[in-house]
Amino acid sequence: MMAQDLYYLMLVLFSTGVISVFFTGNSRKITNYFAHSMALMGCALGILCAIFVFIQGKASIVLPVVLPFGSVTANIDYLSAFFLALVGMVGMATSIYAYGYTQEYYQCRLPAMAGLYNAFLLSMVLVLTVSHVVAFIIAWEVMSVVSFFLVNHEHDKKVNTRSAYIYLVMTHIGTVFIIIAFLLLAIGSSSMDFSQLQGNLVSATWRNVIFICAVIGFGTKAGMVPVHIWLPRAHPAAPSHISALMSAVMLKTAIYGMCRFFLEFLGIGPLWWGIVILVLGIITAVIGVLYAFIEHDLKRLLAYSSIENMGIILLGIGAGMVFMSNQQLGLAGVAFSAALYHVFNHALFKSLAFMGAGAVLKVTHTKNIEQLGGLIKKMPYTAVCCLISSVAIASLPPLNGFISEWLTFQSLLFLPQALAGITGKVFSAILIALLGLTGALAAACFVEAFGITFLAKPRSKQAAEAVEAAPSMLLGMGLVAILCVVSGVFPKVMLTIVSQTLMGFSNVSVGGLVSDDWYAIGFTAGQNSGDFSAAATLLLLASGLVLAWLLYIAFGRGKVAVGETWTCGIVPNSHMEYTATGFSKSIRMVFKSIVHSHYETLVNANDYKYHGQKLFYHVRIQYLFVSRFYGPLKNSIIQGAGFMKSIQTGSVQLYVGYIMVVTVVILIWSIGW
Amino acid sequence: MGELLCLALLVPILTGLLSMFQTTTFGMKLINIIGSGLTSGTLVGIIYKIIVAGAVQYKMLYVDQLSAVLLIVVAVLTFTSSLFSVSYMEKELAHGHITFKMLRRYYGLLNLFFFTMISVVVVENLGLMWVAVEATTLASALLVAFYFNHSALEAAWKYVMVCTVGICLALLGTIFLYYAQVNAAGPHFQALSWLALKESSPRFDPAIVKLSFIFILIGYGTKAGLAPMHTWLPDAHSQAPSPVSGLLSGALLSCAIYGIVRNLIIVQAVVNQEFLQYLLIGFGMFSIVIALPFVLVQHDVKRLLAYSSVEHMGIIMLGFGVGTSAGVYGALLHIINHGIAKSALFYMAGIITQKYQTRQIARIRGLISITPLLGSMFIITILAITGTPPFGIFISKFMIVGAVFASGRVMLGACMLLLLAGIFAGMLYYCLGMTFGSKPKHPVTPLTIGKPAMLAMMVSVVLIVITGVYIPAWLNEILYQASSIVVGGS
Amino acid sequence: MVKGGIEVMVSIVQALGVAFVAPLIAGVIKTIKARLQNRRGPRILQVYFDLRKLLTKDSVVSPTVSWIFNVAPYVYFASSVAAAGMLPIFFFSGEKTGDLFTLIYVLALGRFFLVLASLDGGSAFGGMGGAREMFIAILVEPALLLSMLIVAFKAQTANLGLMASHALSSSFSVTYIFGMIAFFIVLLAETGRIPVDNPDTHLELTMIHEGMTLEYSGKKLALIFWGAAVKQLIMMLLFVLLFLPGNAFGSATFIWTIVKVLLVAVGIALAETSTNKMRLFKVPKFLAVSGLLSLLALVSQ
Amino acid sequence: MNVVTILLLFTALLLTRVSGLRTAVYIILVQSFMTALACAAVGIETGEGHMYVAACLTAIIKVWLIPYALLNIVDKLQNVREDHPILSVNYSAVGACIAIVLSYALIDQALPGAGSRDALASAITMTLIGLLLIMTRRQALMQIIGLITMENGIYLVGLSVTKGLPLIIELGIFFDVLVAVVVLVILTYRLKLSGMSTDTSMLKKLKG
Repeated sequence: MMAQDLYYLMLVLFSTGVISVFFTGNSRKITNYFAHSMALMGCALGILCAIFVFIQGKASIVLPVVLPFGSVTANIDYLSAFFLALVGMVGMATSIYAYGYTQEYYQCRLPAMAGLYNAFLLSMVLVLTVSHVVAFIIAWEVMSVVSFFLVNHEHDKKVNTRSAYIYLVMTHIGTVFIIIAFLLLAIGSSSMDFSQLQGNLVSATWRNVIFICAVIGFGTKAGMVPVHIWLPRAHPAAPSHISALMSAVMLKTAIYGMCRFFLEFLGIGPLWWGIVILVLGIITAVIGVLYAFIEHDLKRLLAYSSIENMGIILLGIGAGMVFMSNQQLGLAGVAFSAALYHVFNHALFKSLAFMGAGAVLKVTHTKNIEQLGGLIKKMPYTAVCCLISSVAIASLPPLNGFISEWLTFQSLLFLPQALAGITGKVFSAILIALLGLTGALAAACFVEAFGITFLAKPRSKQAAEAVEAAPSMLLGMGLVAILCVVSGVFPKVMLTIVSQTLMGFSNVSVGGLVSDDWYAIGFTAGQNSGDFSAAATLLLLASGLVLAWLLYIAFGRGKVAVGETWTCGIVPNSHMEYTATGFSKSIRMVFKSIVHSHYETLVNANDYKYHGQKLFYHVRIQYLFVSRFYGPLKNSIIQGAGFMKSIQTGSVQLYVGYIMVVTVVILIWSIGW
Repeated sequence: MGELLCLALLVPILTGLLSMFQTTTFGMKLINIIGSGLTSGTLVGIIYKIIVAGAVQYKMLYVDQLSAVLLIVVAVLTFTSSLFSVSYMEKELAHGHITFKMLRRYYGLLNLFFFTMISVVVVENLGLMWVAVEATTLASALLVAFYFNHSALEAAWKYVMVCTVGICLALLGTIFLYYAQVNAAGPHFQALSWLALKESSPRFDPAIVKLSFIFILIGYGTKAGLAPMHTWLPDAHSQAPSPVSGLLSGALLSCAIYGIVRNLIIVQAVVNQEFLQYLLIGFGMFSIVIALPFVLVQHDVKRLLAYSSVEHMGIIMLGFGVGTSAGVYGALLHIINHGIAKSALFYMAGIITQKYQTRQIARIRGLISITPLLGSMFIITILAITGTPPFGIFISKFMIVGAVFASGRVMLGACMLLLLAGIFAGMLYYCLGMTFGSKPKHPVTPLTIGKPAMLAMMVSVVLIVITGVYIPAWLNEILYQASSIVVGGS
Repeated sequence: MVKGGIEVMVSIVQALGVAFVAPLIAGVIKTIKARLQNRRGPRILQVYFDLRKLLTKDSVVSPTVSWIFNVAPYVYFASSVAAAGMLPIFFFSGEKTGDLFTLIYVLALGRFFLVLASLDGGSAFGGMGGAREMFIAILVEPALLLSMLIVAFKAQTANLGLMASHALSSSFSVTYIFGMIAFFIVLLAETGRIPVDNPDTHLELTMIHEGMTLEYSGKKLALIFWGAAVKQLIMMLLFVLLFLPGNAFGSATFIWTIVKVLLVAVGIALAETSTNKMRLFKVPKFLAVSGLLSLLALVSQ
Repeated sequence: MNVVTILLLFTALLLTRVSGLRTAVYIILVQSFMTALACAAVGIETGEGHMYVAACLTAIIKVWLIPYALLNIVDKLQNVREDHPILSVNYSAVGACIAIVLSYALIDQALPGAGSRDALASAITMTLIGLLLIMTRRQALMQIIGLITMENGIYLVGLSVTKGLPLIIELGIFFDVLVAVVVLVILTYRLKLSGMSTDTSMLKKLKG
């Protein structure tokens, strides 16, 4: 079969990429181009492999690993192939982008970065394909560790190391729960091969335990609130193409895991599973986007927006599970395809956004949007890419973000059929309303991000001296941008792939997902149906534009004079521009309880009172979960440890006493046996 | 075969004696590298013999697959530690921390230490095993006290006192076992011969055997650093010269565990299985629990590693305590992995302390920017020791956890995993602090890492990485056989 | 000719129709309002003349702005017109295109660009207006969805056509009262009317929509005004079609629709004259009322 | 036999009361001598040759070599006494009595009918008293003495339950005991040399 060979070749290429850096160390240029070309080709092969799988059906490969757990196979079914293709797509873009971007790092441990980059891709590919518990966990942890090193790459700054540390510890704890879930399954079905794992063999209570462990474990990786705190720290710390990869693909491996568990291993569960996921999802979405909105660090903002999008994906999954447990397989299909479609979309536009942010960062060396501005004139192509990503993230038609948002809305709309009664109706109504709120907030957030970063006058010297990004970077971004537009305008294609991905699972039916005409998507599940014609919407928009244009020319083309912006007669300068802080102020005030600002102060930087004032406005947000939960937890643990340490007093007499005591205790205890 | 065994015992003694009479550092180095090479070579030969021919008895000596597992550890560590000692001690000499006379003493004692450890593994008689274990204490005591400064003496004193008390209890236990044997067997029997005990064990009086095992467990457990008898361990490990710390942690603790296991095999024939499992699991779990706070709040890098040893001994005990073949397999594999990884870590810690002239974690900064190779090896090994894939320790840890789950003790397994995660957090926190961050303010002694030392560490790291993805068939065979010896019946 | 092409054609025609009627309705509201304030007020067709005047005028553009500034008005206008095409005024239209969520997000597209343009000018007023516009939009979105869900849940579809027909077939109930009030509040907020925003003011501190368009002049300004008018009519039509449906209130003939629209215009005028503009941070509470009412309506179904 | 064991018990009890190091060493000497006698007695009982060897070994190592080493160190550290033990002499005497009770309880509970009851009991008591000394005495030397007492006790347990271990093991044990004491003596001597007191309760630098 073709797929196997491609798969092997891909692994080999990535490995060569890893090893190559040890030999091309002396010339940074060669290292850069060779390693990233390896990654590029590997990703291309990944896509090919996925395509072959979609054409020829699932492929299975035995991996050359000798461990006392039986043979380790890699089973590429449709689900794996879908995510594999995702890695391929984003990976290709970032690899091309890396050619230009990593020139920043010629003096800063480039070989390590390039090697780890390949290792990262390799581990992700393995996570998505291996079908053996131990192999999965190994790949999973390797992925975490490698990404940890990448996050920590610029360890000259202390904060990066700290972020990396928090990231690794959080994900490690998450892995503990994943291990528990897997082991419980494995014991229940007395096998460690994915094909044998079946939740039905486990008692109901244990199934619930497995479910909870899986949610916590994968949720940690997915940046689900309240175990999300690592994400906004780790993503900004990493180099931008890595951040793109992490945010676009690595988070999705968690979704992959959830799909495996909820669709395949655990089987159909009780209703409350789905509801739990729904609640977590909506909380994640709202909190994420709120924090994103009030953030000034461009990459942190994107990271928080990733949290929001994971929330939306979770909504899809949760709705699907509710429908599943209610035996409405058609609607479950719709919901899950909404989730998967959003996985795809988020991978595209978030990687695009991070690459754009990276381009900005590279030329201006600042991530603080308050110091940017006016970049649209300096770097027009980057601006276009970022605009596309912003519109897509704000899930506005006609770009791809809207399609999955629409599907999610649809699946939530039919939720009352599964959740009977007033409560169900109100619950789903609130879910939809909050999802709407999320959408609006996302729009506002990215208006702010794009507007402050790219529009108006430059707010700082480095922003004024910015230049367009390197061509390879533009190419990388451009590819993704085009994909964004295409998958928004022809949603049918992607939806077909998604539905085929879900075809493998017996608990969902995607029969109703196919719409007969090429320009529209739609679904029918039972008597429910919904459809959206991208072409028609486009036509309407186009007609509107035409009308506008006609009006414009109808009355003769008037002269266009140039006049300064109206600022009440003063010569405008960048200090008069509206800031991101100001833009989000009103929201900060309305959602005080969540985004409670630690302090807002007006500092006069001018020492001499009478020499006029030089005012600076500081805001610091108090992060709810950190200040209320994680901080106290940490302190109490440290205190407890300090207390426990008092047993090691250093007195030898006491030590001998311990032995005495333990002997006596055990002797007494042993009498009973 | 018998010759090989004798040779293995003889070579270290000779090396020791020879190095006592050396007059040049070079000769000293040469003698020891050759000697340790020979020793390891012989041990490897023995292991090979065991693989092909199975268990062998020769007069008072007896080796089977179970001993082979320990022999692997001892072989590797003998070699690496004396390789490392060569350059480490050279540096100490250069720094003027020690005199040439002390160097002689060091190598003499080191080889004696090798000898005692090997003899623990190869003797057939449980009484002699006790003697050997006690001998390891005495041989290593003077190594712990090597520098004869205040804290070294203190550590040594506690080490000897606590361990000897423990070992006395083990003797008591052994005597009770002998008593059981006397009662059970007729007039003619080999006293305390392990094989004899094994075949006649079903006829023993359970009450006495139980009593004896309690004492033996506590006694050897003291030596193995099981909480709460672990109190000597951090002091000794932190004060001994780094190669010795590596040996203590990697090999000596394992030897003590081996002593427990040998007795366990006898005991479990008559004593209530559940009782034994509770006992072992209890000690194991308690060790992990006790280790956690000391790892979370720690200021001394070598103490940090020492407490991690306590934790790992706990894991190993859990593996044996579960009692299933998978668990024992995992535990034995863990002995090997831990031995190699932890010794490597102690070597690195040794170099770090030489570089920074301090063991205070807070004063060690930016290792990776000073020596990138060492720094990366350090962080990799730390990741390995905390049970992160794709390193060997993860495999054995996972097997043990899996066995715990499989034996139906789900809560126990979950708690264990969480505790290990906590220890991971602690270790990594300090590791990152040392490895990364800005260069230290106070000057760092410019010293190059000696080639032998580098070789020693490299070998260990490579081994760790390999065992993570590839367990050779012969090793698998040995472990499988050994576990079936422990579990009983094959 | 693709399948479903007819509907698309019809909805385009309808969109253009609505677009051309919209200024008239705006004029009507102005007049009624003037009458209520005992003024004669401008002619009903005045809005058309204003637009014509603006379209013929030259425009002044700040050197600060980028192409976003120039594109925004077109997108805004186009999005409003496109949204107009999705309304189920004639029941066979809107089958393929009309979708609750699509409608809302298409309108959001226009807003997105307009706010960007407002930031593009680089003046504080623009930013302020944009920020406030977004602020209100954020609050309106859930309220709007909730109020529309009243019908959507009953009809178990998001398709406006089906929703409208379902509403038509269903008889009058208390749900409608709640729904009507809820949606009316949203309507006022969404179309930038008193008490949320004052379309006539140009006082920097109070203006929202006007603040965004401060930099605009000439043809572009005309497009924006027109787009706003279309959007307003869309909201009114939605109100009519979903909350004043046929057999509950009169019949569903085209005439009736127009009559109802005029009624809504009167309602708006009344609301504007009877209340005064509230502080910005009162708006959330105002909209919360709408949300609560919608939930009540859901419960009372 | 019983007389010997009672005497041994007496020496052990005496040890809890002494505060002079030299006296303690002499008591240990006597105690070891008694042990040797007991060993010989067992030899006479069973008529096993190697018991005599064991007895001689005990005599040589425990009665001659070890006390010799101890007395050396005692000379080295002038006028050091165990004046303020952690547990005062009276309390430790009480402790010793409790130890006796405990040991009887233990043998009745765990090893009924193993050897002669009193002998075994006194042996275990000696072990416990040895532990007690280690736990409650500050002076390094006193701890060593406690250790030896414990050693003797265990050896007596061996004697009384199994009539002695096989010779080779005995040899090993003796050797170990000797070396252990020597090592400890060296350490004590070094402590003295490096200008620190031999008060082990001062050794608290390493903690945490």
